[in-house]
Amino acid sequence: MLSRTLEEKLGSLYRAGGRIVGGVYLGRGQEAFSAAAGIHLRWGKDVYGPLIRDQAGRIAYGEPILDTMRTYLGVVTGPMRGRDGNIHRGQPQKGYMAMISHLGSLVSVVSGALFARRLLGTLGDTVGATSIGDGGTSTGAFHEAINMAAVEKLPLVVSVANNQFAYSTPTSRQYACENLVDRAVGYGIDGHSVDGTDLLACLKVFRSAFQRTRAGHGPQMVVGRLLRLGGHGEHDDASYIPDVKKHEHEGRDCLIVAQQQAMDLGWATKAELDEWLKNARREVDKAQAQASKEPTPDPYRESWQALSTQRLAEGMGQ
Amino acid sequence: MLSRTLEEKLGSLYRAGGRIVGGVYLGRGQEAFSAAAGIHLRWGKDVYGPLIRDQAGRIAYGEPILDTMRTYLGVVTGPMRGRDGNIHRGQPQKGYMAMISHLGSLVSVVSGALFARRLLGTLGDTVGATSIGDGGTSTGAFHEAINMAAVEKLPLVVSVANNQFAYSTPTSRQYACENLVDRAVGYGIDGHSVDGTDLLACLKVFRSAFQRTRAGHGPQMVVGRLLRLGGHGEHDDASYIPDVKKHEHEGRDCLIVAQQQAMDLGWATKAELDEWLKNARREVDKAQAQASKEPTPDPYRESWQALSTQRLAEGMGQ
Amino acid sequence: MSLTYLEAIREAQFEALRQNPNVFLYGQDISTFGGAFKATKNLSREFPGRVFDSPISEDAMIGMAVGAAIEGARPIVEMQFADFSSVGFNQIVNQAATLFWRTNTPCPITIRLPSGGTPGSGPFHSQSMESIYAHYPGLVILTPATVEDAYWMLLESVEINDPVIFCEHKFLYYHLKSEDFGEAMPIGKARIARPGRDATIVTYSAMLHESLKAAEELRLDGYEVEVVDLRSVKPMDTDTILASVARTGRLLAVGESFPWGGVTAEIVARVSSEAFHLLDAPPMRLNSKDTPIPYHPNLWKSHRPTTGHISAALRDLLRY
Amino acid sequence: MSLTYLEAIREAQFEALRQNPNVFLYGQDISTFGGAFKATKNLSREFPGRVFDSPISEDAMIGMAVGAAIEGARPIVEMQFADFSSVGFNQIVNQAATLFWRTNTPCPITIRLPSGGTPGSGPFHSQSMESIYAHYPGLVILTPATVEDAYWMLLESVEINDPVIFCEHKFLYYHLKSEDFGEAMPIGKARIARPGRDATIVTYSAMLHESLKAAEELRLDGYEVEVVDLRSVKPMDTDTILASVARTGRLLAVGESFPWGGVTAEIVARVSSEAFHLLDAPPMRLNSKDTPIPYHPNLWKSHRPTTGHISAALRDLLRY
Ligand SMILES: Cc1ncc(C[n+]2csc(CCOP(=O)(O)OP(=O)(O)O)c2C)c(N)n1
Ligand SMILES: Cc1ncc(C[n+]2csc(CCOP(=O)(O)OP(=O)(O)O)c2C)c(N)n1
Ligand SMILES: [Mg+2]
Ligand SMILES: [Mg+2]
Repeated sequence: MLSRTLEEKLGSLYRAGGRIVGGVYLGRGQEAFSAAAGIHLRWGKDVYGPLIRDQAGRIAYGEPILDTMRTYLGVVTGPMRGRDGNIHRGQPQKGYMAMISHLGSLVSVVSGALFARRLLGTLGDTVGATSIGDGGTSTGAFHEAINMAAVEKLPLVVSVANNQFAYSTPTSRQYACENLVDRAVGYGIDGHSVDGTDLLACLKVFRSAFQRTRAGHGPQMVVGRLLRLGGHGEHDDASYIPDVKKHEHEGRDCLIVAQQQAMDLGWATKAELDEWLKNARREVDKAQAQASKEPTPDPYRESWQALSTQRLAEGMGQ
Repeated sequence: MLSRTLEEKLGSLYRAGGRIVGGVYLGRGQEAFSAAAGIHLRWGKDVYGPLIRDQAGRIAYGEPILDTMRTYLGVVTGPMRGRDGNIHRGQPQKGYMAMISHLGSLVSVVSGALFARRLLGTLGDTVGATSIGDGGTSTGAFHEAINMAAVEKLPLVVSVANNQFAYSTPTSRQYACENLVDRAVGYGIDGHSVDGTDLLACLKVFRSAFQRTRAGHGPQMVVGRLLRLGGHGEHDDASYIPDVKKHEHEGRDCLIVAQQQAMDLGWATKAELDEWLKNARREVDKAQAQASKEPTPDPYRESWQALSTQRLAEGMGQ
Repeated sequence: MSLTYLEAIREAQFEALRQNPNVFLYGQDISTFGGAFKATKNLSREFPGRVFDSPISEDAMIGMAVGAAIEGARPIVEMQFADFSSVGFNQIVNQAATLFWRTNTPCPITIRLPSGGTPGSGPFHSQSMESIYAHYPGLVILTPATVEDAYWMLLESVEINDPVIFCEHKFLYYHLKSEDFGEAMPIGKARIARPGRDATIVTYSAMLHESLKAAEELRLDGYEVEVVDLRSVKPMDTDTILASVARTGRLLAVGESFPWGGVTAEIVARVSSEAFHLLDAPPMRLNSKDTPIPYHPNLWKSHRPTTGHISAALRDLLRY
Repeated sequence: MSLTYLEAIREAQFEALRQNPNVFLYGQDISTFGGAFKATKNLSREFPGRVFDSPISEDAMIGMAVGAAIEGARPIVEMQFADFSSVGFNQIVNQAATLFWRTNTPCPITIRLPSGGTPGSGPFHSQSMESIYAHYPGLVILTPATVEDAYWMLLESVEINDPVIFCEHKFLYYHLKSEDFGEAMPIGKARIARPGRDATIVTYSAMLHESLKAAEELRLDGYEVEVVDLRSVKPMDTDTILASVARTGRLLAVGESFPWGGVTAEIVARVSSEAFHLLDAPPMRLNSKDTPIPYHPNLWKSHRPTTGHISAALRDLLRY
């Protein structure tokens, strides 16, 4: 069982590693932490509101690689139909929320979905999860939403990926507490801390967080310590990340750690891992090939209607 | 020294007690907590951003009663000249900030003033203080501002007057933590808890908070537990405050407690206290008599200009 | 029985809750207390578990409503005052308003904004924000001026699969009364509140009543002023406006929001662009002044348009 | 030496910091990193202790700037993108904009909004918010369209004792170049960017350049189109606009913000109201479409006005 879980996870990590053409904001170094949350969520059932660096979590959750590719390429067949792109993708009707750029503002949306499910009797054993970065914790939106989720005691797991930087801003200019997990007590929710580079540890802590929230203990905050292995976006060389030594431990590649763990525990051999990587690459290539053939949006066929209610649309075009 | 302090305080409490005609949002039950903060601030020197229920703190800070009265009556001689009213008054040029209604949004303004003083070399030994209610702690603005003040390590004391209700909303619908002081650690600042009905205790805790912040320990959060002895505004009979028993301790009148304390410690006799009260009443009556004679604003003499820069004003009148 | 505008709002919410189990209410002090204006009075008792007191968190309140709407609920969110929606602004214009266009997922939320000035309310409890929200794609902006519209339009709002900004006017809460709720009129259609032939006033919300009084004043001078009640400022019923201007040849747009841009500029721009040849005189507009809204009633009375201002403007318009 | 619009913004900040010790910069990633667009490149090194990285807290950023301004500092706040100012909206329109009127205390803050669309930026990194902020009393809204204006107007912003919303256009950052910064022109005055006699385009920011190209296209058809660059949308230089319309008799207002209300409606409303008799044809306006701003460049190109749209509108206008 655990092995199976891990297998899927590694697969997704690999795919996340052999990442998408045109992708701009990558999750390198954060795959273990992200996937360990995503793997606990069921596609089409649980509510998931991933953020910028959650490619691994998205795959673990069950998002088809083809949707990712289609969104990045902006083709009309993708869930966003070229209207919005890349990391903003989602399929809210499925519980897969589509973030807007404004950091922190997705948390209340995920909470609202859970709140409504409970109200409408459709919650069952479903749960919700969403993410934030160290920088995003400074937003008022994040604070309001966590506090509200705590008051409503919603079954929500919030991952805080503390990758030491918000774009170029170090955590010393972002917050003054020791560890962001110290905020949990102030919200009256459970807090968990984990080494975000250690896949096994991440799996363990998220398993317990999801168990607790499902058991009615309300929102869970899981803070992972890690490092963004790259720039903020692909345009950024991250020259401001100063002393690698300082970040020695968080700076290790979680993917290599995870592979070693898999081999140590006998869940996969080196050969198998290599095979998975090859498969992942093949899958990505295939999705890319397919999406590339698909049509980009045509402004003349676009409805240019922001409302779903036809009769109220003004159609103020040019 | 302490006696002197207390004396001023009691005076202000009394005045706050024999409160102003036309006043709408009162601080009944919160005078001790509010004044204990205000008394540590120097009018014309320190930065103070009081909130709705800080009449006592304003007096302790040094605001002339006449300004209060003028503002409540909306006369042009008051600091707000009839343009804005009641609790929104202030004289920012003096460091006395004028709140807007939006809860939480004054904290960053007070912080900004301190930040600028440090930058411009005018900080000296001055400090800042501001307040919030239990309800106001749920605002994003409050969170952002406290976090920012913590990052900038500003000499700021934030009073959290937890009076158990935000308008009609009980704290159980406002937050889920045990005690709001538990938020301090998450911001990396010092937190203090105090019985807000006990003047001596309040004085003590604020003295130490102001000392610490002046000594460079950054923002201090002081949470006072108390009860609003009245409605949210004067229109509100507070019938929703359910079981008085439940609030037995917080529900005691801080003014009576303070009087007893003063007598027990021999700082004042019953006769002296009565005399103070009479004086306070006289002062209030005098201010009221004066302000009542003063002119209300005349729309034809009003500039109707929102900009200070004349040449950029459009003067879009009717 | 006589019903106020405020009671109409309560009754509409009662009806919405009764008709549709997916409706719920979320807002500050709206449960046991019944809201700052008592617009949800008794509803928490009548519909247990469906009326919730929220923390003072306007941003999260809107975000939560969006999430709930995604799951098929139909939340009605009360802002305690329209002015405080500025704190939820981002969630309204960027989260709620873009959801359908971005993801093809409807977003049926109704945001009630107790709007507009009343004496002594000052800069932060008096604002009219319809002009701001109407600027953004993806929102429907309703501005009922009558007891009937307050009732029927709120009820219909809840049925609309898009975010509705429901600007209810506080000045009308108690002032305005009606015997019954009359007939529903569809959202998106303007109403000729008073027929005329000499000039057209296009207006909405509380300004309708000031305008009607001004029209009445002008009648004494022998003029018949037509008054169009927009009812919804977005969509704006350009056809009805143009048909009226075709009859009268003269236009005065009256609104209570700030003067720069906004509803009245939109009205004048539409009429000038689309019916230039119908105009016999330059179109005019009247708004509040370009300052924050004053606290003192003396100032406040001069800040927003009132019957006197409107009559004077009409006389200028008719004199042309 | 050739300077870009972006460099002009950096240089203006350099100059402001150099001239006045009370100036400081506050924004996300603007210190060592030099900002998302490098508009503050090296400034933290050149002016140690005066350029600060802020937490991701737009509300508090504006509040802190207001507090600092009260104490005599002159902060320049960078929003990483104009779109994120929606989170600081309340502090901008209710705190900063009302301070002087309420308390007689000047509020000299400059808020830089990297504005407008660029290909692939999508709904939340492309917005033009000048129409929103201009609606509120108490703010000055600047929309520089040239390298020279970017420099001089930013420098002058810092001197203004009121909150300035400085809408700098990202599309112009690298595209626009100039040999030097030329001469300063006072804020509040519009500029005739191209003289003409057959029609007037009133526009600003990036749309100036699309408009100039359209005017050039129309020249081939024998028309001389006058192009007015507003420079500041509030205050709006009505005199210059009316003088131009007096010459040409025809008006097209072009802007990049959303179509409902806003700058172009304000232009058309002013001209129609104040110079009705000068118009030989119905005034026209052109804006972005009434949907969020699309991510895919194919859609984006059709969403905002471009030379082609403007030429077509001009032809309609001239045909009338
Ligand atoms: C409200 C808001 N302000 C600014 C931005 C611009 N922005 C995008 S990502 C980012 C840094 C985010 O840092 P963090 O939350 O730590 O996430 P990370 O990129 O490290 O994963 C910023 C400032 C934004 N998206 N939203
Ligand atoms: C952002 C915002 N939302 C709503 C309000 C309306 N409002 C004014 S006072 C109040 C209750 C405040 O409660 P609390 O902070 O506990 O202070 P208290 O009145 O108890 O002193 C509310 C909801 C507001 N002023 N600001
Ligand atoms: Mg980070
Ligand atoms: Mg309270």
